[in-house]
Formats: sequence, C-alpha cells, structure tokens
Amino acid sequence: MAEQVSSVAPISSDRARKVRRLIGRGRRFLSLDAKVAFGGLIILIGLALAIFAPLISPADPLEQDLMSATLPPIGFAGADPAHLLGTDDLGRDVLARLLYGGRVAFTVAFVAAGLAGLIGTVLGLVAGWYGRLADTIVSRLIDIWMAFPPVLLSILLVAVFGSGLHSVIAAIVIIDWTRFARVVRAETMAQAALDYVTAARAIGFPRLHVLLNEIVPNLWPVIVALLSLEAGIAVIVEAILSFVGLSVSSDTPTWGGMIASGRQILHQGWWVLAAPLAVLFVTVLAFNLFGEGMRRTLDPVMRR
Amino acid sequence: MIVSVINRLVVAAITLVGVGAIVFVLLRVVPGDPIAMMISPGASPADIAALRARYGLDADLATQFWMWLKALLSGDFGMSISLRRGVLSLLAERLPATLELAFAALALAVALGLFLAVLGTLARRTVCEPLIDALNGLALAVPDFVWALALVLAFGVFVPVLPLSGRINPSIDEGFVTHFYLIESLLRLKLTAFADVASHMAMPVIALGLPLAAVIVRLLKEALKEAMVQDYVLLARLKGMSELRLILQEALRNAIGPTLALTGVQFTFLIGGTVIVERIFSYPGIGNMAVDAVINRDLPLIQGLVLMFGLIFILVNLAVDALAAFFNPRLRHG
Amino acid sequence: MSPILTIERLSARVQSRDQEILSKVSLSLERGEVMGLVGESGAGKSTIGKALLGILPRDVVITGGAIRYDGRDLLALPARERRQLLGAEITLIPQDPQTALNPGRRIEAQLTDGLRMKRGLSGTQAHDKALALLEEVHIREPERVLAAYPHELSGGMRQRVLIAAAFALEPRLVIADEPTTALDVTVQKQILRLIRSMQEAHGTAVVFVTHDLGVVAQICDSVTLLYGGTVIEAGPTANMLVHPGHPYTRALIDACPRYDRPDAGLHPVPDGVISAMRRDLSQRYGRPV
Amino acid sequence: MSDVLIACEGVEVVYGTRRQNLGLEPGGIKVLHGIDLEIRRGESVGIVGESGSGKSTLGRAILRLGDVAAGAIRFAGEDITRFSEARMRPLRRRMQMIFQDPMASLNPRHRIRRILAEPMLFHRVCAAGEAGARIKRLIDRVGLHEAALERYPHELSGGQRQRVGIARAVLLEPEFVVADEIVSGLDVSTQAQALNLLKGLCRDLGLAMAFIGHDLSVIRAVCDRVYVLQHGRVVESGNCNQVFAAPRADYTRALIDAIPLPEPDPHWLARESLPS
Repeated sequence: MAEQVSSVAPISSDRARKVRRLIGRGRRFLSLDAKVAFGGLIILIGLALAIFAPLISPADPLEQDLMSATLPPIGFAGADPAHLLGTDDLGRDVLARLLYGGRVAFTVAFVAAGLAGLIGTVLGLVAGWYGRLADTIVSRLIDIWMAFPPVLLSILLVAVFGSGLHSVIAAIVIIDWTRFARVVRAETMAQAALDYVTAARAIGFPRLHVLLNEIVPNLWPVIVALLSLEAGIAVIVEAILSFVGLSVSSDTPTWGGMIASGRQILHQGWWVLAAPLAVLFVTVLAFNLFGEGMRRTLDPVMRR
Repeated sequence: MIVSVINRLVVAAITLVGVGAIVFVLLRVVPGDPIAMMISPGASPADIAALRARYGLDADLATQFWMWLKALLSGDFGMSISLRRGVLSLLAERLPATLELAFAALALAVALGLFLAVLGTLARRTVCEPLIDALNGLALAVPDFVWALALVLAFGVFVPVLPLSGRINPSIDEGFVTHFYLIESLLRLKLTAFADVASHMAMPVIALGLPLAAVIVRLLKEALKEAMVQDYVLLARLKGMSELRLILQEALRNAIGPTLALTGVQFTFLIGGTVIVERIFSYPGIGNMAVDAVINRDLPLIQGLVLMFGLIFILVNLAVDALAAFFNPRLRHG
Repeated sequence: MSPILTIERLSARVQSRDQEILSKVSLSLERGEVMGLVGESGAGKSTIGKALLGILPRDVVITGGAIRYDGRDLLALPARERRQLLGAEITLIPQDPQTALNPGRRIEAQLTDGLRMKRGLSGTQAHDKALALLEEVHIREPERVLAAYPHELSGGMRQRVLIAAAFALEPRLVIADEPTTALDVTVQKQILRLIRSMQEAHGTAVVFVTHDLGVVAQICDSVTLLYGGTVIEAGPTANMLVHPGHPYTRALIDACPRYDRPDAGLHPVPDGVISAMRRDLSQRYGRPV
Repeated sequence: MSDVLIACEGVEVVYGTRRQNLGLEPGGIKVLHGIDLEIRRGESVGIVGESGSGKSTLGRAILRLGDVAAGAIRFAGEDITRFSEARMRPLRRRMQMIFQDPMASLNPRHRIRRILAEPMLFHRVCAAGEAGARIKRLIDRVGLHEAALERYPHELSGGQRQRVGIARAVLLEPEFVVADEIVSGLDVSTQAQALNLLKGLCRDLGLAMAFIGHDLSVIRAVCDRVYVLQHGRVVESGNCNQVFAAPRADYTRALIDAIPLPEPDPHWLARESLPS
C-alpha cells in the first residue's frame, strides 16, 4: 500500500492542479462511449435539420399539387427528382413534411421530457427522502396512475384540453412524471441506506443539504438516462396522438399525421408511411442509445 | 401473510376508486357536449333537456359521481351514448378479443424471452452474445406502435401474406357462442376459422409481444448471469452438470422471481399498448372501442372502459405477486 | 507412500493485465495431511485453490508447471477424465455458506446431486446416504434439514451441510477455501473441529486456504506461506510458526493481535522487510513483485 | 464536571416500529434490551459481540443516528435521548463516527478534499483559509499523500479509504468517536497500521472511543475497558486486563476460547468451550 501512495505523483502548485483537472475533464469528455457518441450525433443532426427546416427544405410542406400526387421516392419508376422522398396523396413533398414535422417532434421531446423529469424527480426525491405522509401520497398517486393505460389517458387528456402543442405536452407531462418519480424515489431510498448518508448525518448537515449535496449528485446518471428515454417516449406519444387525429392542428405537418395518412393510402403510396416511420424509428433508437450510454458515462465508479 | 393479502386488497380498492374518481371528474370538464353529438339537427331544446336528464347529466358533479358509484356497485355501468347499448354488454362483447390478443402476446413474449435469455446465457462471452444484446436492445427501444406499423409495411405491403385489419374474415360464419374466437374455434376444431383468426392476430400479437420479450430477455439474462457466478453454481459445476442443466436447474429458478415481478408491470404496459395497436389493425377490442369512445365523448363508455383497464391492471399485479411468492421459497414460508 | 498432491513450478498469468500472478509455485501434500495455504490478499492462495479445482476465471491462464494428483498431471489429463476426478475425488468446501447453497432448492436435492450423478444412486439410496452424512456432521433432526430450504438454516448449519456435501463422495482431497471467514468465532471453532474430525475419520487430505495464521496454527499439519504469487516459506506448522525462517513470516506472526498480549496487533510488517523481500523476489522471478 | 462523557442507561432499541401496511402489521423486534454503559473522557472502550448481538445498533444509538425506544443517553451530562436534529447539530461536531465499509461511507461523487473540508467549514472548526493547512497536516499524519486529496474514493485502495474515514472524523476535533468494525476487512499488516494510527490519535487528541468489533484480540490491542454483548444485553464488562485474565461470564470465556492464536496448541481444537 505504501507503494501505491508513492505512485501518486506529487503536484507542485495549485495552478498545476487546476490545469491537470481541466485536462482530466477534457479527456473524460472525449472518451465518451460509443453509444453516447452515436446516439448524441443522431439527435444533434435531427435537431439541426428541424431548426433549419425553413432554410433547407426543398419545398413548402403545405403546398398541395394534385398533379404530382403520390409520386414515389427517387429510384423508383415514375419518380420526380424534385421530390427526393416522393409526395403524398395531396402532392405534398414528403421530405419537407418530415423536416417540418421534426420541429413538433423535438419541441415535444425536449419540453415534455424536461417538465415531466422536473416534476417527477422532485416528487420522487421528497417521497424517497422525507418519507412518511409524503411517501404515502406519492406512492398512492403512482399506483393510481399506473392503473391507467397511458395511451388511453393521453388521448383522453388531449380530448379534454383540446388539441394543440401545449395540450400534447401537458398530457405527456401529466402521464409520465410517474416514470421519474418511481425510479427516483426507489433510488433515493437505496442511496439513503448507504453509509455515506449516515456519515453526512453524523456530521450534522441539515436534511435538505444532505439530499441536495450528497444524494442528488449520485442520482444524475439515472435521471439523465431517464430524461433521454422520456424524450424518445414523448416523440412516440406525439406521433400516436397525431395518428389518432388529436395532436396539433391538421395543417401543421407531424410525423404521426404523416403516418396516419400513409396508413390510409398504404397500397398507393407506401413511402408516405415508410418515411416518417423510419425517422421515428431512428429517433427513438438514438434517444435510447444516448440515455443508456450516459448512465455509464456519468457514473464515476462504472466509468473506470 | 393474511395481513399482507388484506393490505394488498385494500390498496387495490383505493387505487380503483381513485381511478374512477379521476376519470369521472376529468370527463365532466370536457368541453365537448356528448348530447350535441347524438341529436339530430332539428331537435328542440326540450328534447335535449330530456336527453340530458335521461343520462343523468343535469345533476351536479358530486351527485352524478354518487349515482354512478351506486349504480356501479349494483352492476349497472350505464348506457353508451354513441352506441346506445349497455356498457356492460359492450364490454362483455369486446373484452374477450382484447384478452385473447394480450395473452397471446404474453405467451409469445414469455416463450421467446425465455428461449433467448437461456440461449444468450449459454452463449455468453462468445461472438453471439453481443449480437443477441444488440438485437434485443433494438426490440427494447422501439415501442409497439412502431413495430405494428413496420409489420403493416412488411407483411401488408411488401410481402402481403397477412390480413391488415379486423379479427376474422366476415365470410366465415361459425356461429360462435362465446366471444373468444381463437379459443372456441380451436376447441371446436374449426381449423379454417382458427387459422383465419390466428392470421388476423399475428401482426398485433408480434407488435405487442416483441418489446415485452425484449424486456424479459434483458432482465432474465441479467439475473441468470448473476446467478451463474454464485458459489452454488460453481459447486454444481464441480459435480459435473452440463452448462444447460446448470442454467435450467440451478440458476433459472432463482432468476425467475425478480424477473417475474418486473414482467408483470410490463404486461400491464402491454395491455395499455393494445389501445393503439388495436387501432392500427382495426381490431375490435376494448382498446379500439376506447379511442372511438373518447372521440365521440361517450362518457359512460369511457368510464366503464377505464375502470375495466384499471381492474385488469390490479388483477395482473395480484397474480404476479402470487406467482412471485410461489417461485420464492423465502416468501412461500412466510 | 507417494504424496497425494504435488504442485511443480506452477505459473499463471492474467491475460488482460498481462501480469504474472503465480510464479513457479511448488508444494506437496501427503495423504491425510492438512496443509494451510496462507497469505494476505493478492498472495495467490485462492488462485492455487481454483487451479486445483479447474475453476480459474477465463482471464487467468496457466503458463507452466504441473499439478500432480495421485501421480497424474491434472493439467494434461483429458477433459473427460478430469471431470470424473473433480467433484468426486477432489471436492470443495466454499467460503460463504450464504451463496454456496442454491436458495431455490431443498437441501436434499443439493446434497444428493453428486451421489445420483456420479455414483448412480437411486433416490432412496441417496436419501439414506444423505441422512447418514448429516448425522455424521452432527446435525440434529436430519430429516427436517433435508426437507428444508437454505434460508431456514443458520450459517453454521449451512456450512455443516456443505461439509457433508464435500465429503459425500469419499474424496481423497478437499480444498477448503476460507471456510470459516464468514462465520462468528464460536461457530468457526465448531466448524474447524468438524473439518478436522471428518478429515481424520476419512483419511482425507485437505488444502486449507486462509488468511488467518491462528486458524492455521490450530488445524494444519503444514503451512505454505505465499506472497505476491510466490512461495515464501513452507514447512511443518509447529516448526514454522514457532521458529520462522523468513523475516516476513516472523513479521506476519508479530502483526497478529492476540488477546493474551495487549501490545500484539500493533506491529505492522516493517516496510524494510517488505521491500527487501520484494527486491529478492523480483530478482529471482524476473518480474516486479 | 464529571469525567463521564457518555452514559447509557437502560437503552432499548426496537426495529420496524414504523407503522407499515396501513398499520395492520404488528412490527417491532427488540434488538437492545436495556444497555447500561459508560465511557469516560479519553478512554477507549471496546464493544464486542457476535453477529446479531446489537453492537452496531448500540454504536449508532449512542450517536443518535437511530431511534431509541427507551432509556436515556447522556453526553457530557446532558440527556440527548430526545434531542431534535437541530439541537443535536452543535453536538455532532463533538461526537463522530468511523464506518466499517469505507467505500460506502465516502460519497462516490466527491473528491477527498471536499469530503474532508466540507464538515470543517460547516461546523466552522477554523477559518476557511486555514482549512487547507489543517487538512494537509492531518492527511500527512494518517499516512496519505497530498495527491490523494484530488482523487475520488474509488481511486484509492481499501486501506487508504479507511484512513480518509478516520481523518474525516478527527478533523472536527471531536471528544468522542465510534469506530464500527473498522478493521474487519483488512489484512493483518494493514490492520496493525490502522490500529496503531487510531490508538495514537486517541492518545494525542485525548479522544474517547467506542471501538466496536467482533474480535477480542483486536479489542485487546486498542481498548482499556470492554463490554461484551450477547443478544442485545451486556453479559460482562470491565477492565481489559481483568476480563481477559479471568472472564466471569461463560459467554466471554467461550468467546475467548474460540479465538485461535497463531501458536500451535494441540489441545485447542478439542477444548469444549460453549455448553451449546
């Protein structure tokens, strides 16, 4: 053991220490694992495409042209080079609609996941750390929430709130805070049973200090992973609601809305379904990969 | 033991009442008027008021809830506004379709999950393992909604071998006595009808079962891997047991308990998933009916459906607890 | 008579870390002898135990030497013959009775596996033999214990069951891998006594892996002391613990706390002893130790 | 002022009293049945027992880290049994704990420097500017290199982590520490280092210590007096010299007889100790 101590190189000054710490941080940032890198890259690309949709879109997503309706994508007989991914039954450009649909999808993903995460995490922390009545209430609420089929509840909520982006986000937040609350509550309890928390109590730190400074830092990997998963789920829920015809107004292009119309004209233009479905598939997968990778990357012990 | 059973039941009852109360209140604040959707354009205000009174929509919220609860306890779920039939008989007619779908998906998921988890454990530290893990991660990440539509494209358009919608070909009339078409046709050996029902169910079942199978594979494989490094497996290996026998006889029984509990939760998600999957395949179950009910603002039907889903959820959880106790000798003996 | 076990210049390395963890370890064990394999963590004592049983982690490979059991080199033996020996003639008493019994199977099933699989006993024969075994390890109400699940038994009882299982097939060599580390001292003494009496009654040789020099002193006929994957000193227990030949052995004995001497247990092994030994070993084995 | 620092009178601890399952389930297992115990200033007292004796529970109860069902705990003459968390806070600095598992007792997300500095700053043990120097001095005293301060707990070895745990407790300059099985996972030579360090610190700082352990030999090395616990009761207590030379309780005798000394004794194994 004495040898291990001496193998730790002595550091001369505070400045050298700071530099070293910065280098360490940079290296840690670069040594992202493959899942984080791959998932994150796809999310970033998707986000950029959505943000810059007005600049890069090949066409107006709403412009109908019944003369060039249900044109197949490039590479199939009868394709029009102006429509890379073909057109739908009203002659609207599929690629343009995908790009604009991404705006709704990513807005919903980030806002809904963030809010659900915030509410669920706070409630989970309170239930898991302060226990007693707070825990009883939150646990019962979670039980009741879990007894609703989430898709049915979201449809119901949007029906109540009226359609629109805000309703969709509100519905997702109201339904999915439980995902965070459940996990965070359990994880908080598990951490609270560890001796580093007892040590903090033995020092005399106030309860809130122990929660925020000792426990919460150890929950980050889980919370970040959940946030990423939730973003993927939100995209799906938005698509489901659009599919049922309850999401945002029908003249805003959404992936779910495209899927719904694609389902109608399955045999005339399969690409109208296939294109948004593929995008949905890749997006959800990316959020999953990113979340799973982040859980590992952020964990100081697992990262070794 | 008895105490914990009573405790469970009390919590279940609270949950169910909570579900009922929430949906009830939620529905009363819906802006859409259910009566407006069922009347003919020329109805007089008196007619509308009469209709309101008939469906009990003229009383205040608390009275309505109380009346509804009282009626529920006597087995009266009310009348569907849009379909103009008793909610209970509608449920009785549609529920079997959904149950057949859900349990077929469960069976598929358990069979596939068990098989792949054992295979993955056998193949651990070989090139096959990351392959199984990657495919499994894919199945896990992508939800039933996307799988369903992907299947529609694959087997409805590109290789059109499976029917895209419905439960049975209308030209087949076997005069079913029950609404469990799959089971009944099998029991009565009407094989053509059975094959037709099965082919209609194939895609929704795969779409629903695939994510659950992936969950089972991941959990069970993890639990098996953990069990396989325990000393008792080491001792059994020293006794000369084959790898497969070690997994099946020594590890599986200890791995299945923890997996089961989480599989139960996931099964309730699967049942929730029937709502959208039935919609996609126009499958006449309670899920599809629920979407229609919401769109039509059919309050009594929505209430009945939500309560039904809640009840299924609670029953599944109780069943899972019982099964988990059965698989864990520690719990079995108190 | 020839020794039941000889290990000749056994070397092993961890592939992933490219590090040698055993260097030319040699030892020999007479029939019916109990040998203590002692050392601090990282000394390589359990690696040797695992090598004897053929249960090394995949990452660890044997790079040289031989393990001769009854004249046959275990490492060169065809896999099938090796499997015949292991678990029948060479068995294991594991460290942790909590994890060494399958929580989901009754004691009877676990105790009779070997009897049925390796000896081909019928169900009733195996049952009778299991009863006799439990009586031999001083378990009262053996019928009840056979029908029990592991969680219904105390730690000491479980360890007795595991000892019964280890001796079930009349082995000639038992590897006891820290079998009392997880137990309370009063239970430890009973278990040590049991292992010794079983060993004497059956004439079994035992390799007793432990970090506790006290246990070694009371139960072992001979000792092999390891450090950094090498043998430091070996010899009869009485001789070596009373007149240690190596400074490290001496220092280790002095570091042990003892209830009969208030100042014992406060003397760490001097850094000088360790560094001198390391220098010496590095030279001898051509690697950093 | 009397020189008794800690006094326990009839302390009882019951587990599982929290009303669970809607209050339907009767809970509560008594783990301590009326413990009387005294620790004087500067004195090292061993609390020894086998698993299930309640020794760790007692250690936590003394520090008010677990609820006490009955009896009284006095710290420096003051009855702290029913003190609120806020009233305990100023006392916390004066009574500290060293944990069994150093990995679990150090927050994996904090660097060692933060783990050591935060408690000092919280209790205002010294001016913020002086904390660094104090930490440096102590880290040296416990035999760690300064570079270890920039590490995370998982980057240290088990023995090093245990030194951090000792340093954290001692930095608050307490009058009393509870050391809970702190050497049970260590090799003998590392154990000897830790015991040496602890004994030296107690002597130099005039610390009183409750040393909880299962190994009477270790207790013998560091303690002046000893309490022997069995099933939540004190079966024997007294000066170490006297208890080890002539144990009065059968259980103490059995515990002592069960310890194998590193010195061959042909009769040890056969000697019957506990009439079980």
